[in-house]
Amino acid sequence: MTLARRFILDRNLVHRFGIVAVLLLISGLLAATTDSFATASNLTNVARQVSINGILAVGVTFVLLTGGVDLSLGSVVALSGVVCALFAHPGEHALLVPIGMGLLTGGLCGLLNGVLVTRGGIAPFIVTLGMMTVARGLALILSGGKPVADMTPALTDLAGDVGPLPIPLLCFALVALVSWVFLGRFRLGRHLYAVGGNEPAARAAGVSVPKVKLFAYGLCGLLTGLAGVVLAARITTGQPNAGQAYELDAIAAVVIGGTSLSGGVGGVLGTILGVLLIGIINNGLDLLSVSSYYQAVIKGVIIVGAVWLDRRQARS
Amino acid sequence: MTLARRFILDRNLVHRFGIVAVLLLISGLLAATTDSFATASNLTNVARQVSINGILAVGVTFVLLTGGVDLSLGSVVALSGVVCALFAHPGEHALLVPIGMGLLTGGLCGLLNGVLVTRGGIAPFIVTLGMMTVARGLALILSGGKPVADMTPALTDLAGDVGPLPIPLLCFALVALVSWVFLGRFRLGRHLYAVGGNEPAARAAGVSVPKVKLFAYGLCGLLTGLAGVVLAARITTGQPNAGQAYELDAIAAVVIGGTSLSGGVGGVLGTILGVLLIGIINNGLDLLSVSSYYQAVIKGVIIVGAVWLDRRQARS
Amino acid sequence: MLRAVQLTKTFGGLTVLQDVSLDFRPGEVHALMGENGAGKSTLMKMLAGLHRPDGGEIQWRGRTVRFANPHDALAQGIAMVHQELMPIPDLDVAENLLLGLEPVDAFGWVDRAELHRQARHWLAALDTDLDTRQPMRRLSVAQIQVVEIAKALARQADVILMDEPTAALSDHEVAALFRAIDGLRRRGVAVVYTTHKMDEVFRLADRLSVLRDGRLVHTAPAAELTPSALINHMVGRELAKVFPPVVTTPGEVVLEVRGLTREPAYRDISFTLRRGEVLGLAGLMGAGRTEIAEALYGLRPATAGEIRLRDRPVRLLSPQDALAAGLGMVTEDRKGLGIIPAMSVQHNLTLSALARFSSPTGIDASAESRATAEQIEAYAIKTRDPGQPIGELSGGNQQKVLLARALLAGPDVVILDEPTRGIDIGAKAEIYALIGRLSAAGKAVLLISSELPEILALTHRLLVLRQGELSAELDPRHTTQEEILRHAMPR
Amino acid sequence: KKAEPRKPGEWLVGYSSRDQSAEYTARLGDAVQARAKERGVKLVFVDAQADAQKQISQAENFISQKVDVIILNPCEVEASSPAIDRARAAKIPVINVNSLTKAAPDCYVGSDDEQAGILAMEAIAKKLGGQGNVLMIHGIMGQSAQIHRDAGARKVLAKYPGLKLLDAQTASWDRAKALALTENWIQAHKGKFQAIFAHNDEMAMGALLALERAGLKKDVYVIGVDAIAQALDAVKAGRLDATVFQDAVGQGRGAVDAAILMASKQPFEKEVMIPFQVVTRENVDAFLKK
Ligand SMILES: Nc1ncnc2c1ncn2[C@@H]1O[C@H](COP(=O)(O)OP(=O)(O)OP(=O)(O)O)[C@@H](O)[C@H]1O
Ligand SMILES: Nc1ncnc2c1ncn2[C@@H]1O[C@H](COP(=O)(O)OP(=O)(O)OP(=O)(O)O)[C@@H](O)[C@H]1O
Ligand SMILES: [Mg+2]
Ligand SMILES: [Mg+2]
Repeated sequence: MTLARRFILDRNLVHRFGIVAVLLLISGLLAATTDSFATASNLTNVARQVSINGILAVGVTFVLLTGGVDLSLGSVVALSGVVCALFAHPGEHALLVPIGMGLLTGGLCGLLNGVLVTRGGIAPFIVTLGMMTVARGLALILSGGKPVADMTPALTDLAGDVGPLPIPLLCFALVALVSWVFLGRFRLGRHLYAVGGNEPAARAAGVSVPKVKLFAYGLCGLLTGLAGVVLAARITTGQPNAGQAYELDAIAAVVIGGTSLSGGVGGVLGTILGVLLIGIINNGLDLLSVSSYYQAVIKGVIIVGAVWLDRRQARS
Repeated sequence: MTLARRFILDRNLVHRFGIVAVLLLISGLLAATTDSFATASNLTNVARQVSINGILAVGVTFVLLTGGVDLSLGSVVALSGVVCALFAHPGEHALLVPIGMGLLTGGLCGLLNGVLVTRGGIAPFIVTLGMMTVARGLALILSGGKPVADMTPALTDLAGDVGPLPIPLLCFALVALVSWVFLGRFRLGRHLYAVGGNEPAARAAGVSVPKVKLFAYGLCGLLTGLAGVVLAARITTGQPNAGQAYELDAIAAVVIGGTSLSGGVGGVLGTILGVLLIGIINNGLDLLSVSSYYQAVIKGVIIVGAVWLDRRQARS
Repeated sequence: MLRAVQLTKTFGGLTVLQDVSLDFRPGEVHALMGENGAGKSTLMKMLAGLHRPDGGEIQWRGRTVRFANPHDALAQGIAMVHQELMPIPDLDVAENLLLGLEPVDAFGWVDRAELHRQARHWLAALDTDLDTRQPMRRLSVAQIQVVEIAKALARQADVILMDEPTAALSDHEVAALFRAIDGLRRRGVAVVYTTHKMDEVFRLADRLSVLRDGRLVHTAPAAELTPSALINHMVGRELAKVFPPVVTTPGEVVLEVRGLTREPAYRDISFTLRRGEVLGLAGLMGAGRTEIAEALYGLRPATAGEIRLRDRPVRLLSPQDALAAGLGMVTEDRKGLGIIPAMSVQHNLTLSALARFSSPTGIDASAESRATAEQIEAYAIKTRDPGQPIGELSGGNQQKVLLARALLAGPDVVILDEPTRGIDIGAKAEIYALIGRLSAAGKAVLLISSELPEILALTHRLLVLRQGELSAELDPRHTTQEEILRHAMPR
Repeated sequence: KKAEPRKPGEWLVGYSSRDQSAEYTARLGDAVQARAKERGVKLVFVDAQADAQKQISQAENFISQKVDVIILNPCEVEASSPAIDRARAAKIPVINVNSLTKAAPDCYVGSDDEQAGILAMEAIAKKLGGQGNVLMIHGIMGQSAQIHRDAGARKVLAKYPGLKLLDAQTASWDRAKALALTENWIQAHKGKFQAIFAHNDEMAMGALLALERAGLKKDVYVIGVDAIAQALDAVKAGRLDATVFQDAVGQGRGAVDAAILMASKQPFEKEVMIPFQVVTRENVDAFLKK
């Protein structure tokens, strides 16, 4: 019942069917044209590959809902990864230290973004663009421009599986579930929509706009840090130049999922669909061994086409 | 007189002084700390180096004023450059053919963006993100993934100087001047502000919103094509992987200049200031041979700081 | 000359207008009446090309026309003053007023001097004098409304549709507007007019048409209708006496204001407000009423002066502080400072009182929807379901939701800034009754209204504001509209 | 720091790095800086961040800074050429380090990227006995290193009819992308491929991880280019089969030394070739010392 109501109140789900259709269509095509797509091992594979973008996308959903944007995702992923790796040399610290430091780094970057946006009154685009270059620079400085290697297996194993399920996927799933419940069921979540929907009105209704925004950017940063840790574990190094343009894939996933860039509309469920769509396209095109050149073209066309279909039937 | 009035009417200039201050401050510092910054030859360098970003920034100003965004600048620069180069082999075509084809390519990409945004009703972010990957793919396909070399000197000379002035600078200056007059003095220009400021209101007042947007994206594309041609001339090749992330520098320049990403506020004068600020930072940090890692950090901090100062005294 | 034939419109399965046929004649002021949500705006929007009819057709000078967008309608000579204000905040007044009509010189350049000259001309026609060079965002709601009307006049259309044009105006501008309308009538312009103010209808209208629940229930020459008959058609029942008697006697002081100042809007404002008391604040547009209210509610804090609640000085720097201190407000600017359009009616309604439904385990969804259902019932809010985006509701129904929001938070002091703006008389009666109940319940009410009869009937005491200064305190039982205006007029 | 008048013997040299955020070129940059310090040369060190346009700008800046010699670590073959033309027009000698440009510099210190491709593919051919299926992971498409390493590899493939290129995709020099790409290849071509050639070690490490996690490493020969520290360790540990060493330190020293000869108008070699070498478990220790 509550679940049902949540679905209804999650305004964007009502017209996410367009994306679902495209998703099913493409999956069907891939299952038909390749003998490897529909295999369990490949689906685990896809799951593993979407996890990082998934965590980022859920995080940035909060920011986009307030009507903001975060371009610093990719660089902060790299920075958190490097920091994590620096503390992850075997036998130096307990496993929690590198993880904690990675999350902390991300969280602090996010909070700083939030402070500059709320107290400083600077456009999120500029703030996070600045953070994008600053974080990248810091990652390069801390790592001396070279990958930070020699990470303890205890950490790199976190990229592995428990039973059939990849641990990164579990992180993504957990993050998504919690965020979904939070946005739908909690006061602060509701306030996020209010701020994004009409900021002055939200303020007039007694919502503390700065608090809400600070929370959104901080949480987004924290999740970016998590993504950084997961990435470092996955590639067993802290790469100062990792995560290039990750923000674009993440934001694309969110917008494909029906969250409006002007804020106030959308939610996590749509974001998950967007993440899956992008992940399946990437996986499928590789399976079909389409030339990299054409991959770019096809990917672009599918994404725009999907959103177009979706919006069209949303209107009708 | 008219000039004076323009300055007053260019709403954003009234509070662009923050940026001007930062600009003067930094220039002063550089003149004091290096013996090469304040030289004629170096200032010509700066002028030459800001031209391409300048042309892009002016173009995207139109789009941002309508409340849209264009992420495809960088890829379209590459695509137009490649197309231009393909027609620029010595003795094949008249000089105007490669130039025309470059502009045409950019213009078409822009128009397509516009059509998808207006007719398709798709978020500009998604449309232009799609165009970003599609154009990149096309550039690689057309060039076979290899730089298109062997361009006629007649064209590459266009990157040179006439008298003391670099030709790219002249292009930028001309584009900026025309755009400035257009935005301030022509109906279509004013309607751009109306659409960006309150779209339903503009529509209700009988402004043809699709026409206005189509114009903005088309013009932006055309100027992107121009930037592509200038770049190809400058690097004497059509480089399929050129222009990476150029859109960010361009949009940053515009926003630094006080144009709001939500549209309706801003203008070309501010954009020029933004372009100069970014250009001088890049040039200065290289002159001081600051490590590129720290450059990233410093650049980010200066940009955010400048905007912060600017907005602060704008509020007071 | 303009004829609506069997017009029908449905939104999301809900039919909001059904088989409405009307014709509008040159030189005739045709008043559209009806309760909130009756379909008046929808009908006008179809005539103005904002909505496409789902059934029926529009005939213009005998020919059937289809308007793809307002541009087409304007081209045919049909202009509209919209119920919701639509300023373009960062363009100046003149550019807003003449948007799409900018005078251009030989080179196609906009002729600024001419632009501002024309703008001043049209504003003068409404007996208003504004600096046409200031950006629209600086204007008060009332001033924006005037510009919107001038905008329509400037179109020099053959048909002008006016959707509650006086909602935000005070008497001075209203009078000017009426003179302008008489002028239009003489020039053979067809005027379609919507309002919830009875007196206006009978002052203006040649013909009256009444919509109820999307159907045309009556149309006749104004002369043939009495106010009570009209109300009858609108509401479908006899209305009880509109104004409830002022019964309660005020208790001890809850709110005390001393020397409140915020140049240039207002200065040295001092007054007290007692438990159970309804205090009126009257004044002309731009007198500073809203700004005082906004200062009390923490929206735009004053620069000097003291606010005391229950004998304790309080610093109210944000609406949050105000709500926490037991102060609630319904703002005058419904669209800008009121609704959150994309949010559902339920979420809008409970926004200020969410804390009450929240627990560590989250919001109690069932309690929330129960409360919402009650409020929708209590205020007779017309909505498809609590999940409908409030932006889709009719203006009046949006206003009711906002009232419910403010009161659901359970404040002791309630500030109502133009609470009945754009509300039908049925609902007005409800709100008047509500104000009565509030004071009976011991709440203190500060009522700002430009409708003097309302203020006179509902308040215990009456403050008059002139250009940001208190010019008089009057006893509503022994004063007249004329006296109020005398104190309000700038001198 | 108001630049003091240049003392004779203390030369001012401009160095434009292709991309300091890529490990190999970063190490090259370090070598240049180290050598410049040793020889007491003042260095203006800038980073083109893989943008040829920026690199030309930096050459222009060097000219207005009146450097004595320019050392260019070119981004692109053609696109970086104008930088050289500008410098020569300003009568400033130019040294190319690490890769070539269309416009001939006064001196070239480095190696031929095509060689890297040839060596790597030859090693694969040798290992597979000229029979088998190969996968190739490209760098960023259109960049000179990617183009030439690809060209070299294909030359060798042409020589061995038995050697088939199953698929080639880009991973943009990026380890994570190469990892995902290889994971997908494992799904698509499981058991059908015997070797992977990655255009750099970063991507080779990514491929390696994917194979190891799928338990397929033993069936697949993996080789990269650059011999970055981690790759050498992996070779030493017997995880990575081989990498193609290019000598960052050698190139850096060579370039600076040549610059000093030029600046002091002494004779210098027009071309200092520092050849690539294949690093395998056998000879890895020699390289680990460097
Ligand atoms: N865009 C929309 N989507 C869905 N429903 C709508 C939309 N616009 C109006 N409605 C519904 O149509 C009905 C009529 O609305 P309308 O605005 O015409 O009423 P009205 O007569 O103007 O009321 P008021 O006097 O309050 O302005 C209302 O029930 C409203 O909820
Ligand atoms: N957002 C604003 N920015 C600047 N000035 C404003 C703003 N809102 C109102 N003002 C100015 O403050 C003065 C008081 O405006 P206010 O809206 O309080 O008048 P009012 O008495 O409430 O009349 P009404 O509510 O009928 O418009 C007016 O001169 C108005 O122009
Ligand atoms: Mg209405
Ligand atoms: Mg008011």
